[in-house]
Amino acid sequence: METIIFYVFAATSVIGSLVLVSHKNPVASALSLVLTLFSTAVLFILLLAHFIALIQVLVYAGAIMVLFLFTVMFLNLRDESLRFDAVKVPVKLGILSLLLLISGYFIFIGFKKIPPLNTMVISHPEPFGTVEGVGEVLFSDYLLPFELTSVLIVVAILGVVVIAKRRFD
Amino acid sequence: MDSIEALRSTLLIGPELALILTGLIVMVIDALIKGKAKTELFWIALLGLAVSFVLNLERFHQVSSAFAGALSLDEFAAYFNIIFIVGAFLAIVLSKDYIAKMDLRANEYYALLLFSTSGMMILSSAKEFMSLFLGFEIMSISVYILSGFNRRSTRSSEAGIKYLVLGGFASAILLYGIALIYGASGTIFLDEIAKRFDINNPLYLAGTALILVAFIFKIGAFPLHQWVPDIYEGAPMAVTGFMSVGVKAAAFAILLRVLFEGFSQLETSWTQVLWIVSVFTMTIGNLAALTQISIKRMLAYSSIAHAGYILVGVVAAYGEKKLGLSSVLYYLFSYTFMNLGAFGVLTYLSMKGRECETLDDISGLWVKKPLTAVALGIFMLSLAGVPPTIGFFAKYRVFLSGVRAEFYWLVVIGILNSVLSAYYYLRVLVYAYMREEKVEFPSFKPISAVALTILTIGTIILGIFPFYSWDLALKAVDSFLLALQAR
Amino acid sequence: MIAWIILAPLFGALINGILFASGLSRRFLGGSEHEEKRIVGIIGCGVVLISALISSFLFFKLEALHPQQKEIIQELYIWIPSGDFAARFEFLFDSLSCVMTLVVTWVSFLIHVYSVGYMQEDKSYSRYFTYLNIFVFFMLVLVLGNNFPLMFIGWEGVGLASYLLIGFWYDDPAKATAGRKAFIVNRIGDFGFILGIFLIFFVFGSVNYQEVFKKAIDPEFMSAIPGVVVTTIALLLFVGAVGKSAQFPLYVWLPDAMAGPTPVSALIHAATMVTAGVYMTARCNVFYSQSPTAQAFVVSVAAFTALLAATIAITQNDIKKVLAYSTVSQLGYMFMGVGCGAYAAGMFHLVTHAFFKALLFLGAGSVIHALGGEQDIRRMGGLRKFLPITFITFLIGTLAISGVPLLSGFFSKDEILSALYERGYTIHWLIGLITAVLTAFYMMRLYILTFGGKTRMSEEVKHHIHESPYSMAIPLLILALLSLIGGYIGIPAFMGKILEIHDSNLFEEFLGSSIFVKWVQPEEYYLFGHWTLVEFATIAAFLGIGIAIFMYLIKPSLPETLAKVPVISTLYRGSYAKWFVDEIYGVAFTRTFIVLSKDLLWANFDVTIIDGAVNGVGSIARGAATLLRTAQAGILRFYAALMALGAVAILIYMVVSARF
Amino acid sequence: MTVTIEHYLVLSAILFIIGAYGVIVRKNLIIVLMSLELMLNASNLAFVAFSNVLGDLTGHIFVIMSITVAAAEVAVGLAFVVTIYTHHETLNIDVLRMLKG
Repeated sequence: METIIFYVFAATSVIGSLVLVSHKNPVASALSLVLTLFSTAVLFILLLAHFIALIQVLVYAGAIMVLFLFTVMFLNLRDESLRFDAVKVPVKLGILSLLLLISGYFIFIGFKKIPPLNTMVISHPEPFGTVEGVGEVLFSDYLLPFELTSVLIVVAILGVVVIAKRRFD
Repeated sequence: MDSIEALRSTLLIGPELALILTGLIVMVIDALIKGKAKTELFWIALLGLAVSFVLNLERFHQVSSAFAGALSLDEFAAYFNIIFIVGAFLAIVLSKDYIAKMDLRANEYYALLLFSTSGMMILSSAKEFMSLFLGFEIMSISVYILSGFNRRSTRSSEAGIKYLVLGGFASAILLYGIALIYGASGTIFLDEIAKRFDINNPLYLAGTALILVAFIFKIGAFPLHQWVPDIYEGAPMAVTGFMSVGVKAAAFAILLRVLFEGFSQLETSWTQVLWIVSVFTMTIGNLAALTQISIKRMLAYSSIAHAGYILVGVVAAYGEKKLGLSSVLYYLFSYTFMNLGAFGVLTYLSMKGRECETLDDISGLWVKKPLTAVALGIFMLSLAGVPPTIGFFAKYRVFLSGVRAEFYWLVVIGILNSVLSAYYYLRVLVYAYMREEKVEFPSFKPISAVALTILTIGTIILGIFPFYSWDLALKAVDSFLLALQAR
Repeated sequence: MIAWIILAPLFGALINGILFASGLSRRFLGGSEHEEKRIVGIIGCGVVLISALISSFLFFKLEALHPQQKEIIQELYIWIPSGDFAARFEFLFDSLSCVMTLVVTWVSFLIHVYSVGYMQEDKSYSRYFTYLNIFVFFMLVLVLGNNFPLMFIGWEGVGLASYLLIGFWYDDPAKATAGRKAFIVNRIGDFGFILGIFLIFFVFGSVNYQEVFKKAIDPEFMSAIPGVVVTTIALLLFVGAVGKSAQFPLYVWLPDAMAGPTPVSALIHAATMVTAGVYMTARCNVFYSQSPTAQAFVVSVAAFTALLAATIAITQNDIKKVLAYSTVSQLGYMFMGVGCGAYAAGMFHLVTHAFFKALLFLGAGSVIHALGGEQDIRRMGGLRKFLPITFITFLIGTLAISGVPLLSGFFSKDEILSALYERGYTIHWLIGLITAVLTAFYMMRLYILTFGGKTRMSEEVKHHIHESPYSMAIPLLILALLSLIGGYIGIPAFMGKILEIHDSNLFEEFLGSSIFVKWVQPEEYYLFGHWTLVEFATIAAFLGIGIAIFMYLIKPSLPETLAKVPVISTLYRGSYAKWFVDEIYGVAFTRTFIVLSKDLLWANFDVTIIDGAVNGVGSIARGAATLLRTAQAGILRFYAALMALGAVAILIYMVVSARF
Repeated sequence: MTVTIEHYLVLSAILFIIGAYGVIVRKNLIIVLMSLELMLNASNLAFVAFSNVLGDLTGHIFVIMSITVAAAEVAVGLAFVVTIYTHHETLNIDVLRMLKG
């Protein structure tokens, strides 16, 4: 069962990402990114990361995607301003195959020697991956990173205010 | 980690907190006070940096670690923090008049500079990948924003988005590398990683390589150097100055920390990589700088070349740990003075709405503003490595450590490169001293002048009396090596 | 104490530079231009006077010391303490540097005073004094430094100051070119010099004088070092001296350097800086004394230079050009002296030359000043009536340089010539004698054409003519006095004995503690004795003077008649054209550079100093730079692609290098 | 055939590569930013997969952090997109060629 779910959602995520990088229309790309992120969230659940899956859907697929779509709408992008000639197809294929070849090198030759953590764990003791478990670790061992994210968010807010405020004052 | 430990740790990161709090205060006061010119914010920002500086000095007396080993508050980090704080302080002082001239929003500018500095400080002491990654991002995102700060300027916006996209690319590579290392070792703490490191596990190799790539991007070295000239040229002048010293130093800090503390087992391997990287970085930076008309862009290429010289020190650490590392630290310290100074002069000479950028913009400087011309001359000579400036001593140290570690070819290439570089630095002086005046120069500005005076005197005095800063670097490296041996 | 000798001019330069040359004082303190010039002048001269007084004081202190330990060392500051290459700011005041310091400071002081009058009307008055003080500072660093790096700093510093002062009136492109020429030619010499220093460091493991020289006279240590190494060191150092002290083939910059203000020519290009090479050779006497090959080479180059420059000087018409070639020629004498091992004789000539050549240049400056910038002696003549003080002092200088007995030049030149003869350099001695005839001839010719005979000036110039102010006249008088009596500090032993003044050569005795290898006169039979040699020199001087008087005063039509004789006219034209040396260099080097740079490489940039220097590597560099610029096209996607490529390359390298 | 860690790693590597490919070939600025998100997401997958195998929650925390970072980057990036659009009236990144040489 897990195997089938894995392959199905792995396939959708790859398809989604391929659509994302090849479709002309950014709205379609955004939606296919949602597809990929959603499939990844399912895989997270498969990996017993329930809380992360939740965040993935809420924050990533929800908030960030909305931001993308909002920008597209906000700028009122018309079709012609979105359709530029992309790179020629052979070049594209060349780049993609080169990159895949390289990753293939690592996948098939390199990863063969990974020491014995081959199979996935189907179940872990209870708090693993739940809000409780993640929260426990987050607020004890990783308190500092957690606090630092607040600074990061402040920086981002500041940046958006500075850069995108409507009028040039 | 219990709450007492959390409290203790929070108290220990006073210098970082001081900056973050000052940044927040600047934002709040900005919101509360109406009106446009808010000079108070300038002084508050400086005060915050001063407090942070003083608190940071305490770390030279007492080495500690905070947040269950996530941060190592040692002398090594403290030394880098001095570089960041001094850099940020002088950048803010230099920026005040510039902001007014370019009509930018001062408050956000100061706050972002402070946040960025706090990110660098986290970075310099991080011993765990999560804090490291966040420090890295706080610094980077602040700097992306600062690069595109002048949004009326097409060039500034272009620099901002280019930096963001390429930087984001590098961050993704870093994150993937960290993931691989985490997967292989099961931990994100550098000490633990070093203990569990297994050369035969390809995950470690790939992870190390990817993390190294991200750092090479941040220091602006070959083959990931191409963003440097574009972003340096487009960013507001004062930001470029800060970026060229602060971000570079922070990237080197974390490069050293991660490579030596985490991946020391692969030392032979990454030393080889850095050897090649260093050679190409120096050569490409210098060659490209030769034909530049824009001083700003020329300095950008020169900063690539300087990254190459600094890498000589990192490579030399293969044979001569102490000498090599301290020469790196010292070089970054001296680079802060001379490069910030060079950009400072250009910032100072910028007119309302128009930056002082090309060689023609400074021709005839000697006749109109002789003292500024002298300052520019000193910075250029220092960058070229002419004694008795600080730049000479730094280069001398780096190359000496290279010789001691028996990387003769690298040193020969480095020296040839620095001879080559003299050409374009001196060309600036030819224009400043021997050409007819072509443009107007701005009037005297006391605050910027103070900053330039500090930088000029620093460049000369620290060059003539290099020991105090050199001893400090030795001390910092000692603490770093001690921690390495203690494992 | 020693440090203050050096620091005083530095402070002077800083005050004058920061306060006045920058225009700060005018902006903030106000004050008229006249007042400002006075203050600048007082500071500029005052600091040099302080140096001069301190060095005189130290001279007496040094005299009181034991003859074997005549040295005072002051360590000011250690710059780079750790490592083998300990760079110490340490100053040495021994007999050799004492002589140099006294000459440099006192002559500088006189020329500073002279400049107050000479430069009075110049708009860059304070800049001039700043540069002059900087020059004195670096010259003193060169002279007083106790190690080779310090000497090199001074060496480069005086070069810089000289370059700035030659191009002082940089509005005039010809003058800027002269500065550039000096700069480039000197770089060639410096290259040899710095290689020499590296070799010394490599062989002796130190750059400190005491340590190096101690090892170099230690027979045990030296037995392990092949003789060719010492010769190489000596020759490399000499290459540096050839550049700085204008010897063949690098002398070409010095005549052009006359583009600077005349007091600068007097100070830098006659009395002090150009003698740095002589000082350096004397300082490194250990190496030369141990390498006969190097000695023979130095003496030969020097003799050739002396003769060549003298043959050029006899036909020049520019008053400063004649003096410039005369300087080159006299420097040849000095090198003949130090080259053959008679270090004291060479140094002695350096001292007397500083007096009379400074005097001659200042006199020439006085003439030029009086005539409103005229430098061509064909348009002078009969000036003795108009400029009495200049006339008298110039005459003294002329006689002194010609070697007329009992004047300073007589003693020093004779000292060198007899040293050459006694040490077996007979041919060089003969060349020296011929040069002495030529020297007397061209100096007398210069003197007669300028001051004697009828005036050939235009009425307008004659109307404006005036004797120089006191500030210029007094230094002339003092220098004239020194040229008269300066030679008595070094009366040769054989004369001293007969005249019952002193048993030995005082000057030589004083320098003794700095000369490590003593020369013992072999008890051979010489064809000529001391007195005979003196007679030869005297005859040479009077012969030259006599010919000049005959040709230009008694029979003024003779030169024109002679010019019609074919052989002589060819020689005349060759000499007048400076034997086409500049043209040959121009074709061989400069033209090649210019063609390369104009047509191929630097098409868009005008040729600046540095352009000229790097044009050799320029083509490769420029090609590479163009390639890099193409890669830097500003396209974001392209950057990202290259980043990915770079990342992959590093990844593969890491994995491969770690696995295999 | 059970699912192993390699499966997840291969998937994550593929997603990462596709993201990198998007950054390299796409000209639309918004899609470039989305491709960056994809790369970060690929790393997240690797983290969670490793976390599962190791039985360690650090990976999960890291994912939270990386999502925050992604959000911040995207927010700033989109702000730049707005500015760029007002300057150039297009989102074609190839027009950003003022800075070069």
